[in-house]
Amino acid sequence: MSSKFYDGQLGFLALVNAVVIVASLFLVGPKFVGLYSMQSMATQVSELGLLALGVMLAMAAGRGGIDLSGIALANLSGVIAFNLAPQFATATDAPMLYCWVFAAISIVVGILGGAINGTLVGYAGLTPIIATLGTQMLFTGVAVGLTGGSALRLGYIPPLDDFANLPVMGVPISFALFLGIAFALAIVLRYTKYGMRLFLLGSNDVAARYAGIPVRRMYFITYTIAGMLASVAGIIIAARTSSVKWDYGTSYVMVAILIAVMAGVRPEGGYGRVICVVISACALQLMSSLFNFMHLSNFFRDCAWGLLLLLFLAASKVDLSMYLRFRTPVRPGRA
Amino acid sequence: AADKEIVTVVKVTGENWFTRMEEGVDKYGADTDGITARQVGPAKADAAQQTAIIQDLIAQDVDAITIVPMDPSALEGVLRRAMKRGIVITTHEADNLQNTQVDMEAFDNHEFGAHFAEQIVECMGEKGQWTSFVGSLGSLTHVQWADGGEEYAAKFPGMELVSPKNESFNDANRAYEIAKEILRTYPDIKGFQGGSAIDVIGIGRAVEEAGLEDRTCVIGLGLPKDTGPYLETGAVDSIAFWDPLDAGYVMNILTKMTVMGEEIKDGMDLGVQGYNNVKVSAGPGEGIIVRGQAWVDVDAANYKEYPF
Amino acid sequence: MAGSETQEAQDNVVEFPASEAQAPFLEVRNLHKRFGGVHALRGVDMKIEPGQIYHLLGENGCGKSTLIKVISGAHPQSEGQLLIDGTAQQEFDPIRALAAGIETVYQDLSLLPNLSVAENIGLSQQLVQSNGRLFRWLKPGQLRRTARKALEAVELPTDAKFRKTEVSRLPIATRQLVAIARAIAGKARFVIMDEPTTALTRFEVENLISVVRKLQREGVAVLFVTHKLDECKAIGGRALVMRDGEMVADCDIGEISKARLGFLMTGRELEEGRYREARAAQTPLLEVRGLGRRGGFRDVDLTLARGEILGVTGLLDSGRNELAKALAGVAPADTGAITMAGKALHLAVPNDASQAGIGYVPEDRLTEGLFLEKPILDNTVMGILDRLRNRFGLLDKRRAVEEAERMSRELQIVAPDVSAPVKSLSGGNQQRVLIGRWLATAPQVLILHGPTVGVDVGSKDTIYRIIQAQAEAGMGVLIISDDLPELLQNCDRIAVMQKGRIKAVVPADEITQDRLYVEMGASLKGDELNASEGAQA
Amino acid sequence: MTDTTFGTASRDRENRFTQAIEWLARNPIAFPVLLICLVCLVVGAINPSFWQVANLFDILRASVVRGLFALGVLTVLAAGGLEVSFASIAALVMYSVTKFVVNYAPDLGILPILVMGAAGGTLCGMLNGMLVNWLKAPALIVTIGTQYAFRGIVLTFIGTSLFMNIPVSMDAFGQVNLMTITNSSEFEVKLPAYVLILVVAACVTWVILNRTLIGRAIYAVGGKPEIAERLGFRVPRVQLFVFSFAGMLAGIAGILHVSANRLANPFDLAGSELAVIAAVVLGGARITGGAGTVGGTMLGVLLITLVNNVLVLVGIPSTWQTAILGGFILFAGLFFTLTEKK
Ligand SMILES: Nc1ncnc2c1ncn2[C@@H]1O[C@H](COP(=O)(O)OP(=O)(O)OP(=O)(O)O)[C@@H](O)[C@H]1O
Ligand SMILES: Nc1ncnc2c1ncn2[C@@H]1O[C@H](COP(=O)(O)OP(=O)(O)OP(=O)(O)O)[C@@H](O)[C@H]1O
Ligand SMILES: [Mg+2]
Ligand SMILES: [Mg+2]
Repeated sequence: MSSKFYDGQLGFLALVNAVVIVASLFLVGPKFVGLYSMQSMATQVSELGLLALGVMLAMAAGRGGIDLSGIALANLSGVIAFNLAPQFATATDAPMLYCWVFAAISIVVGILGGAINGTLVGYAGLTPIIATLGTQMLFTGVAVGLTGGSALRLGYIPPLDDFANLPVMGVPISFALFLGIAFALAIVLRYTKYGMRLFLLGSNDVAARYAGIPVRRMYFITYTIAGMLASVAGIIIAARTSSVKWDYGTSYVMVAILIAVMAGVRPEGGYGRVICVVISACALQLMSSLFNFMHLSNFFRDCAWGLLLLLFLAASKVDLSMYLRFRTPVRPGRA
Repeated sequence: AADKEIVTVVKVTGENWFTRMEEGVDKYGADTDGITARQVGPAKADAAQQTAIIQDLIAQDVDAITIVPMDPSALEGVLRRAMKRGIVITTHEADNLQNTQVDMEAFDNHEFGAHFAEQIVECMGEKGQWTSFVGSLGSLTHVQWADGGEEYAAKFPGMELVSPKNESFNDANRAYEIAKEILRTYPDIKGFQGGSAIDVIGIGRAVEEAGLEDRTCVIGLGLPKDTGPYLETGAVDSIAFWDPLDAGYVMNILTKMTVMGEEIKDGMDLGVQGYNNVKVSAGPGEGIIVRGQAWVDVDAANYKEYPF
Repeated sequence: MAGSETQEAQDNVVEFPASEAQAPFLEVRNLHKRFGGVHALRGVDMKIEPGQIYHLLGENGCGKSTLIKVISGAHPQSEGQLLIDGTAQQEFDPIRALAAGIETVYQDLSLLPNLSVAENIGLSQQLVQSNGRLFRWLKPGQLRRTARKALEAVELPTDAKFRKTEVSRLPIATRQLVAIARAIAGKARFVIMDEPTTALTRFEVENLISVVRKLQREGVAVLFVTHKLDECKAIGGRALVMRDGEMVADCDIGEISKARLGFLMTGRELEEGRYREARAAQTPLLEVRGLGRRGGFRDVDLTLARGEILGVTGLLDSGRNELAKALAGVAPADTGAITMAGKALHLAVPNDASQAGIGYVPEDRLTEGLFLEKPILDNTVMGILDRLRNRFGLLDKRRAVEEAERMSRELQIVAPDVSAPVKSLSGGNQQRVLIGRWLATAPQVLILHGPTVGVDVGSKDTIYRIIQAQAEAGMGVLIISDDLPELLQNCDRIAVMQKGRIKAVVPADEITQDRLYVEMGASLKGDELNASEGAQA
Repeated sequence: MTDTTFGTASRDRENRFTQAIEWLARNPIAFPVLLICLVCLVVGAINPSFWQVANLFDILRASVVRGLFALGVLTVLAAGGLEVSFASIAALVMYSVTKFVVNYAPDLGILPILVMGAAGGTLCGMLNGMLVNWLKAPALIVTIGTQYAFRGIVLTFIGTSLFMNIPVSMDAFGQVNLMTITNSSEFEVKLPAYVLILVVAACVTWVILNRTLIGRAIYAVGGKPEIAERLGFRVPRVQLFVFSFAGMLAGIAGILHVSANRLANPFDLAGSELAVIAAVVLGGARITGGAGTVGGTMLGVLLITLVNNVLVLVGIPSTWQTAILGGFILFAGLFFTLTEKK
């Protein structure tokens, strides 16, 4: 709970963003930083960012924490919401109500799915990799089973479509929601008992138990929140594509981990900052879009992502803050 | 004036089918003054990645986007926004898509399916068990072929359709595994109708391994070079396809006409074999559907004439 | 490589037979070892002669284990020389140490839990034979023979079933014997045993000593690391005394008094450090009746009064550690009752204990107590987060910092500021942070499990002061420790455990260290032991 | 009187239960065996046509590539790491080697091709090993990175198009059969010879793990790396070895995949990672390292292949496969956690 807002990682990520934007001006021209282009990137970044936040939570909780089931749960929550929502409202008669019902069901599914992960990791004591690997297959499998493998169309539902794409005062609603959630999560992690205990737990789970932290409940809550974040991502994906399918964004598992590692979240647990994840997700989106603008092959992008992940792992071995710290307030004297 | 930029977005980059299509797109770009044409596509057949690419294209303010959708329903939203920004949208293999100005189909999909079934029925001697494959149930055209085939074969009481519309997910190995399963479950099966372009490869391999080349009839969409070895052994009896090169070329012709505001009329000749007398009908949305008669039948005798 | 060096060295022996100039088997000169900021060894000199028995003595954390880890190649030294048979060693590593005949039984036993007994005993030998190269066939015959011979020597079963048992399935005492068996399995010239008898019964200890005598007759040097002075005296040999990373004495153990040894080890008189008068028990606070846990302890009755410091001691397998963990809710008891100020407690998880006002400072500070990466701030205020809410229900960071600063002032924690990570502190300061965390929560009972393990002398004193001041203020304190001087200095009463039961509870001012050793069943002074057992019967 | 009898009986039962758990903890291989029996009995009861040699042949054939991958994953897992880049390595190696041979040495025999595949895989694996040593990050995260890098490399720089004209020797090798049975409905079922490669690889892995020093070192490092290091096992070398070995198996698997399918498609194999890890875990290897047997792993592979192949026979649509596998993994995870806690 170090009270400093600015740290080396944050500065580094901001720098990466700035470099990409400046580079884009030279490489593809000002169109890249135009309003529409920015809005388009903002709508794309939300779902990835939410999944990355889930990965960050799981990693920060330690004990080899990782959440491989995020995107599977996002898709599953969309699929189940699609199947159940018509029981309560029809899209043609009451589109607004339908959307709320859809969102509510998704989130309930997300929370339930997350709770399954949380129970397995917290109460049953499974290694997070095994638990989330199993649930990833389970969630995916159920989504495939329920849909027979094909996409389910929502059709054009104006409120849902607006949610995914409509900018309010220049900011797409889905992006604003992402920022709102990130902000709330940041507050929770920084200024609540849960948040502070989470990072302590991640840095040493044995000591956490000895110190009287309810370790099992902490894991349960953490994975449940991750599940909920995934379901919000699921809603955004459903809104953006007007359909739900079991295999949307299969590449997101890796990209979410990449974002988290880039954001300085330690895979061993105990450290991670929401703002860094948000900025890191933005950096990744900027690069991804820049590659598209530059007509670079998408395979090259995969390759670049892999190398970038390795690069950031290497960078975390070198103390970057030394070079990036503009000024560190050294408080005089001692306690 | 600056060149108009038409970008073709395909399901996935790298597959032979779309590599051939890219040749058509490039050829059109080279043939036509005032147009730059290029093709892009995701690294993985993933609807989300395709959407992301289209979104970035919209941000780039290209003049027109022509799309072979991975999953048409996933694109409605993004395409509507593109059209709102004045970008011309045309599509291929998506005659159910609402937010498009022109959808180009190489032929009537039901007729194409019926054409397969016709050959199968004849080859099987009008009786026995048969089955059909699709890339995925989400691939509308594949489903239409399967339906078209089913309707045609229903006219023959001896024909028994078993386990219809198996999904291969555009994966030859998966098609192979399913074909083996089917052979085991229905030992007397005689006919296979392929869906995606690689289904026949998988089915052909399963048939060949079981030593059933002569007893079975395998017919479906396929590319000559890929399917060649199985056509030789008779494991695959015949394939049909439309030339993706021509399709890419024609898609761009139609797109350019739309960009220039030219009217596309029923019975027009687009100057490409198979598209000399296109049929125009209203689509499910505002747009129109343009159909050619561009399929090509290929068997062991003539597959070498097509170098792709 | 290492083999040929040994060969050369043996040639030397032939050239200069039995002269004064003959190099000792092993010599270290001006050895330094630093772990980051920790200066664990500060210029150690030592000689080891063949056929001699050594006892390495010193307080907790003075660097004994570090020294033997350097000697056995597990850690590279930061500075200084290490000579074997007079030859300086370059790039010394475990393989070379083993090849030179240095065998070590580490404090943590260093057994591979998922391998079998036979493999644990015999693999090192094959590794040495291949000079550390791994692309070699396993020699099952050799493995079997080696294991059987070594197991026989320490009187463990030698049958195939036992040899194939995974080590993780063995009880701790058996593991210790397996570790010893490994050390004597090879062609050892120098066997090091880091506190080898903590988990052993008297019978096993005697057996071990006869093994050592046999080794000695074969010209093998043996070094014990131990805290049990009586045991050393019974065995005989030379005493090597360390203090704060330095070697302060090398003398015959028979000719030096225990008081003198104690002074050499600690640098102070033992009676120091009592800052308050022992007093008779008053209002009972924590009461334990018939407490038991399978495989740990049973029928434990204890009463801790307000303002009392109660010590609990015993051998490693006496159940003292398990009792501490049960009272902290870490490994709950399965029978018996615990009441706090008359109210029954159910302690299933540590959280229950802390809710009930029981604080627990665990034995292993680094892995069980502290969040090393995290600042002092988080480590100290984590227990009182509920008290630090502002009116929005969120954490008030400023007050948290104030609290932490107040605590570190009170406990005299030396650090630049409270945002310094705990891993950057010295052991004594780390321990004070940990104690401070619990003091902040104002617990009714504080359980201190080995409160000064690995803490330097100066810090010990401060910690004792803090503990005694808290007791003075009415807190009930329970110290679980095998550091007898520590118990004698701090406690009002001392409970001695043996084989899972409380054997005796004695007032601290009525007992001596010797007497305590006897009560624990650790002494080797046969007569006294028999006498006390007779008294029991 | 009744009370006491009851008491003893229940204690006996409890004892027997504890004993059963203990026994299973010592013999984790029983887990896949039980599940396989269960699946076979259920499927066989519902659809007797399950009991035919053809099915066995098919399952064996379909197990080969997955089995080779699983042996590699097992080795890495035993040493305490988790490797997910094997499918990308296989794709990279199979596609580049096949393309190279087709273009420059179309008449090359199968043996040199296999050697090239193995060598290429070993190189990639070695890279993994060095990165894991050097970056000191969890192997899972490192290999996620290399997974994408390898895949990106083959698709960006080597090619994307599927081709059928694979070298003659590879095609022929894929067609060599050990045994051909013509079954009741007059079609042939063949047991391909490349199944033998899996058998050989399994034996070699078994020998390495159980009969060599490096094998013991692998388990030692997987159990307690700090202690293994202190005892003289060189941890970096062990890591380098296991990743290289896994890479080599992946390379060979890639070549077999091309030979068996008679086409080279760089998009193949991606996405098969989870099923392989699932197989190893079902076979009783601990995800945290230090345990796992070749026998168990092979049974795990069989189990997965069985589930993939036979569900249609009992009328469960193949779309539910993934869900069932997920359920199995969670079941296995719970089961092993339970036995370990005892
Ligand atoms: N790996 C390490 N990293 C940092 N500090 C260490 C490490 N190992 C030992 N130390 C420190 O070095 C000092 C000497 O420790 P060592 O274990 O050698 O003590 P010891 O004399 O064996 O104590 P004990 O009697 O408790 O076993 C201690 O302060 C300890 O905390
Ligand atoms: N048990 C221990 N664990 C880790 N490091 C230790 C330990 N004991 C001492 N050290 C380290 O050794 C160094 C020197 O130890 P010393 O005992 O002189 O400590 P110090 O700085 O005087 O502080 P204090 O008196 O509070 O221990 C210290 O800087 C400290 O970091
Ligand atoms: Mg035929
Ligand atoms: Mg020690």
